[in-house]
Amino acid sequence: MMLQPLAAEIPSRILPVCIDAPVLGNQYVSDRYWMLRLDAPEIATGVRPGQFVLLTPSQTPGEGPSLPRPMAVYDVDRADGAIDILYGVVGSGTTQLTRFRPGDRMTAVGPLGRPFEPPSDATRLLVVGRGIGICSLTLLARERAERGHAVTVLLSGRHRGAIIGADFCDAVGVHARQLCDEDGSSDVESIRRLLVEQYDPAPPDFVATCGSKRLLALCRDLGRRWTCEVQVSVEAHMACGLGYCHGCAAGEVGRDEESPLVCATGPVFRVS
Amino acid sequence: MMLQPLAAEIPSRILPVCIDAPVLGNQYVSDRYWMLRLDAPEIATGVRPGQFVLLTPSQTPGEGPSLPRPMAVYDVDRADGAIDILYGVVGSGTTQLTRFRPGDRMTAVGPLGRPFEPPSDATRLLVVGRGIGICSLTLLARERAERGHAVTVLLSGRHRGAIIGADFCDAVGVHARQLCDEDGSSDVESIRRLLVEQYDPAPPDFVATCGSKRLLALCRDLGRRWTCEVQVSVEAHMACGLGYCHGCAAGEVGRDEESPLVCATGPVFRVS
Amino acid sequence: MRATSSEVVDVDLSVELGPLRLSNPIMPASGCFGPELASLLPLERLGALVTKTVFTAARSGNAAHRLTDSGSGSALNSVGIPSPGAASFRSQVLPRYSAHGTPVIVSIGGLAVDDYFSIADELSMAQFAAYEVNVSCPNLERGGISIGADPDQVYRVTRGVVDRAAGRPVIVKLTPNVASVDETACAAEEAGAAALTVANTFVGLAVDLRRRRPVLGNGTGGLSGHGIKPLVLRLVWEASRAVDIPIVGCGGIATTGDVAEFLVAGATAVQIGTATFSRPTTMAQMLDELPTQLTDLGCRRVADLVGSLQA
Amino acid sequence: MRATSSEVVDVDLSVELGPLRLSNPIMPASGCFGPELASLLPLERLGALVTKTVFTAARSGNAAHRLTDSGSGSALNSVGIPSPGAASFRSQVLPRYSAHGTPVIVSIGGLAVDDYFSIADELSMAQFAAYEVNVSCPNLERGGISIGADPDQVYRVTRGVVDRAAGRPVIVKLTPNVASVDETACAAEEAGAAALTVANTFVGLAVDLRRRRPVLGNGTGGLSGHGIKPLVLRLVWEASRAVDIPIVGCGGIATTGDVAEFLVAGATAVQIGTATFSRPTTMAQMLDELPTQLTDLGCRRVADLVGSLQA
Ligand SMILES: Cc1cc2nc3c(=O)[nH]c(=O)nc-3n(C[C@H](O)[C@H](O)[C@H](O)COP(=O)(O)OP(=O)(O)OC[C@H]3O[C@@H](n4cnc5c(N)ncnc54)[C@H](O)[C@@H]3O)c2cc1C
Ligand SMILES: Cc1cc2nc3c(=O)[nH]c(=O)nc-3n(C[C@H](O)[C@H](O)[C@H](O)COP(=O)(O)OP(=O)(O)OC[C@H]3O[C@@H](n4cnc5c(N)ncnc54)[C@H](O)[C@@H]3O)c2cc1C
Ligand SMILES: Cc1cc2nc3c(=O)[nH]c(=O)nc-3n(C[C@H](O)[C@H](O)[C@H](O)COP(=O)(O)O)c2cc1C
Ligand SMILES: Cc1cc2nc3c(=O)[nH]c(=O)nc-3n(C[C@H](O)[C@H](O)[C@H](O)COP(=O)(O)O)c2cc1C
Ligand code: FES
Ligand code: FES
Repeated sequence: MMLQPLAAEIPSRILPVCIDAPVLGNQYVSDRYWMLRLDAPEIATGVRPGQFVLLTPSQTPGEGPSLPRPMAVYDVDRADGAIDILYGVVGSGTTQLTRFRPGDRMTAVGPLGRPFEPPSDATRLLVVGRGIGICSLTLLARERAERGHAVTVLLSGRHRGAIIGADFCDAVGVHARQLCDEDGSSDVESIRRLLVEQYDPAPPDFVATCGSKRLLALCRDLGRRWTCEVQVSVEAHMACGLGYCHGCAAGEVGRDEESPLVCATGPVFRVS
Repeated sequence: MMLQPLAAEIPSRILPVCIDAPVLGNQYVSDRYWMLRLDAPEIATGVRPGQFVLLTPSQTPGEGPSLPRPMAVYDVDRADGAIDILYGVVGSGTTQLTRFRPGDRMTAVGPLGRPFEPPSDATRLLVVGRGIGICSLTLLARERAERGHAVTVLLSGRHRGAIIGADFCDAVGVHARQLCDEDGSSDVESIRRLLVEQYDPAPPDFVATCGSKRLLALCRDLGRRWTCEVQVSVEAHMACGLGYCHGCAAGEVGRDEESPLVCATGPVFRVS
Repeated sequence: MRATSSEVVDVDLSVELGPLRLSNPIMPASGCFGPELASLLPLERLGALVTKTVFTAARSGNAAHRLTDSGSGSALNSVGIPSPGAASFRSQVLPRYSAHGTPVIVSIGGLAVDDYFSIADELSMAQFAAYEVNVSCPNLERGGISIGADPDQVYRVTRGVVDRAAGRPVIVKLTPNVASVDETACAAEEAGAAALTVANTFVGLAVDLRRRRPVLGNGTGGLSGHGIKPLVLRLVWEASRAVDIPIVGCGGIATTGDVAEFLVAGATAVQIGTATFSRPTTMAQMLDELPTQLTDLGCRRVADLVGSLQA
Repeated sequence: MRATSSEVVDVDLSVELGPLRLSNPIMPASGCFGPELASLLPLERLGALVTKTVFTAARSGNAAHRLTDSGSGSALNSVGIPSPGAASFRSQVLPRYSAHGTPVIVSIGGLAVDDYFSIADELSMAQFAAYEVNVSCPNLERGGISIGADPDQVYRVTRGVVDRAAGRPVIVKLTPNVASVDETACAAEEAGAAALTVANTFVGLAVDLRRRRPVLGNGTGGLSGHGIKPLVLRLVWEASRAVDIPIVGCGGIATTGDVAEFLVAGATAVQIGTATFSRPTTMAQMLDELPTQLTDLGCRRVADLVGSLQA
């Protein structure tokens, strides 16, 4: 499978800012997930679906984790200038994030990376996410639904409690289908059958995915079947998020040319 | 000035324990001071005036400060099994302590060190503390006052707001006199005159001090004048608090024999 | 505690690294900076800009993961110095550094002694203020670490670059992965270095327990970040007593207080690396705070603080 | 995640350091332990007890401050190895270690090669399981660091102690303050060491800005604590590939996960130092958790994990 950079021309977008954002909320949601809300009008204004921020999990310079943590913008309240981040507690950095309380300030850099770029005439979207990867897709689903596009969202997870995004989809009026390992419904072959059945008569004109290599392979197959554009958001360990540290090149090595930087050329890539 | 170990015979006392103590309260008091209350019945039972605990300023092993912080037990509620620690925010460890909230657990080791040991027939006590040093003296003042002894407490600080212990003394019925640099009342020579005037007719039979080298020198002079026992609690950077790491020897070097360990032979020493 | 602005107005922040005069002692560390920061940080205020290490030929760098947070305030990286090569560096990259009017220090590297000479030859006609010779990158498959750990090789590389520098000052960036930094420091000084950067990263390892593999694609990596500060402070102190040329302190500096500690320990200027990742505005904040910090410590010039540690 | 007790019942924690068989791989690091811990920690459960380094003559140690928290999970110490001297050690100290039925490893030190031979001679009739030869203390006014950094001297010291050890296994504790630990590791192995402890503390400095002095009375000190873990993991990995004798990992180990990482990187046993200060029960907790940790990783014996890192 090849991941290709999006079209060379970068659509106009706001430059990233670095702010000490007041924490508006930081609450446990379910399973290992927490929801963080930051007062970040500078980011909220311009952020586009699939873009991310770097969050600094320590309040004092010279203390705490040495690197910031990349997190997708889950939702945005442009009127209030707030952004929502849904995060899973994995290791030390995300554990530190849980310590922030309303009123504290969190250093955040963003918006970063290239957003999803559906073809300009796309109106039928299929969105396929698994686990925490869903966080990179929610804003896309919402914004497209608000434009009146036909959006179907597949949410996959280890078990019912670990599926995120269902409430969000409900709230923004997007049809979402929950699939989990527990009852076997997230099995890739059954998803394939499901999608072929639903979409073969009238295929989607854009597929977006994040969070699972196997679902990515499925989306590629379906994209070929339907000859429609497929884009994926990928993860990489990051330091700068801006393209200068070269820490996030995720591809093969050995060639003279470096593989694309996930933070600057991605995190969203075309799948072919 | 020489600091002498207390009498060789160590009075019977409980062995230190290591507990993950539930935090009952942790509040800002004034100036740079905070009050911490721990649910620590194992320590509350046996702790004696002048003893201290080691507090671990991180909640997760392998994260946060590498060494625990020594803190005197400011007050104890033996019925409830709780201990109070009054601490000043100085550097990284004490800053981390402010992050604990009720319900969190804090690792604490104690009670540690040798307590003040007034002569068995002492009934007239003079207690002289400055700044955060007062925290090592409050329990002594309280317990002696409760036995009906005559206790006078001098509380010195940089400015009014930085004087701690006044409310405590009020609450436990001990007469306290506040002295501060702002109005010149904490000047050592005026304190000397004050004390000579008050005590020369009927000197105290025990003087306890902590928190100031100049007040220590004054107490030594007065102790000689009145031929009464003077004891001081001293500070040292610590790691183990138990006497095995040899980190806290505070005296001169060069002799073959090590100077006394503040954690195990002290922190309370006789002044001569 | 905070001095008023009238009290601090007279503080002189300028420093000299041999013939190189800088408006202040704050600059980025190689590889932890790029012109991409221009929207977040006023690049024209910095003492200097330091480029990522350049090689003669294009290089792709190491396999993923290339970096990870390794806990306790440290990061490990094995980026492996991907490089566009000298030609493309001159035409594409360098102009973006030069656009800000701040002195540009070009970091050069190589896998063998001769590589340093080629890259210096290739850059001799370009416009920039000084070289930083990276003899200390621990991530290369060969060369890197051994050149920087061997005083003879450090001498040869430094000498060769000085000869080809067309009068530009040559700063040599030492490796900390040695028993004593004195010997390599002296070798670089004798060979004509104008200043020394102390130091590059320490070799470290992070283990992925489930996979029984190193977290980094390259195996080991270079440890950076505030966790290494006590180690680097000691090296700066030692190196500053071993040589007469100025020292640029680099490693774990995250706050203005850290900057002051490095100056006291013997550094004339400092480089900020990992701290910029979590707080891209770090260097600007240091520039804001440094006059007050100096005033608080009773100094009117950076030079008053440099090397003031009493043993 | 948590295996039930029936699943973990069969895990074999025992390890062998040459002829020395230990019930488990967890033991304290020299200087970070004492019988004073008996009321807080079940000493009889530990794999071994390691004494503070003993010298022939009584020594007073360094001036205050002797230790400080240096931020980012590290501590600096310049205790300087105060010692009661050999005679008093035998009569007063050793019996308190031996009282617990756990193998006792006696750490010995010296300021010159011959000092190691005297202390070994003086202890030859005492009862204990093994020697740990501390060639690496960075805090002594002379000797310490140079002995441990020089492969020839490491060979001589090791050889001399082996000759005087009356058959006891000799573990050599290396210094990390070298360009490559391979050479000193090989020197110790050739001289007859039964195992290597990797490693002692890294030399560091903390600066007291107001006083313009080092925080520690001795100037520099030894850096320990979880901040040094990535550095020591790398040394353990390197040393374990350079020699055929077992490695005892030491440096920054604070959790059972850390223990497992060190085993994977090539350690057969581990020592816990600074972590005990903040949590005196650390080693007991590791012993409680280790069987589950091994089971989770699909291992039934500690040996299954040792050196399983794939490069
Ligand atoms: C573009 C992008 C968007 C993301 N969006 C989200 C999101 O919305 N919600 C969410 O919960 N997670 C998201 N992630 C993953 C998130 O960054 C990691 O889970 C997080 O960094 C783990 O940090 P930790 O300290 O808890 O884990 P540790 O394992 O302790 O981290 C150690 C180091 O590895 C890095 N790391 C570990 N896992 C990942 C990972 N999966 N991706 C990148 N770096 C990693 C950390 O950043 C750190 O440097 C996103 C990642 C990327 C690249
Ligand atoms: C027996 C004893 C009782 C004490 N009781 C109290 C008390 O009741 N309330 C209170 O506020 N403080 C008390 N202190 C002082 C308190 O331990 C220090 O203020 C605290 O350790 C500072 O930690 P920090 O991380 O904030 O400072 P930092 O300066 O960041 O600490 C760096 C290192 O130095 C050590 N250190 C710094 N200052 C001191 C000091 N004055 N004494 C000992 N170690 C120090 C720290 O423990 C740490 O290892 C007591 C000290 C001792 C020895
Ligand atoms: C991601 C990354 C890339 C680096 N690339 C280089 C480089 O190309 N050349 C170089 O000399 N040093 C490089 N370094 C080392 C830094 O310049 C600096 O010496 C080191 O990070 C210590 O400083 P710090 O603790 O402030 O980060 C790199 C460091 C990091 C973290
Ligand atoms: C206070 C202190 C005293 C020490 N004393 C000794 C010693 O006497 N002999 C020795 O070999 N190592 C000594 N060490 C080093 C430790 O044994 C260990 O090698 C080092 O602390 C690294 O392990 P850690 O990170 O788990 O603490 C001492 C360390 C500390 C912190
Ligand atoms: S994270 Fe720095 S280049 Fe991508
Ligand atoms: S603190 Fe360890 S001996 Fe006193």
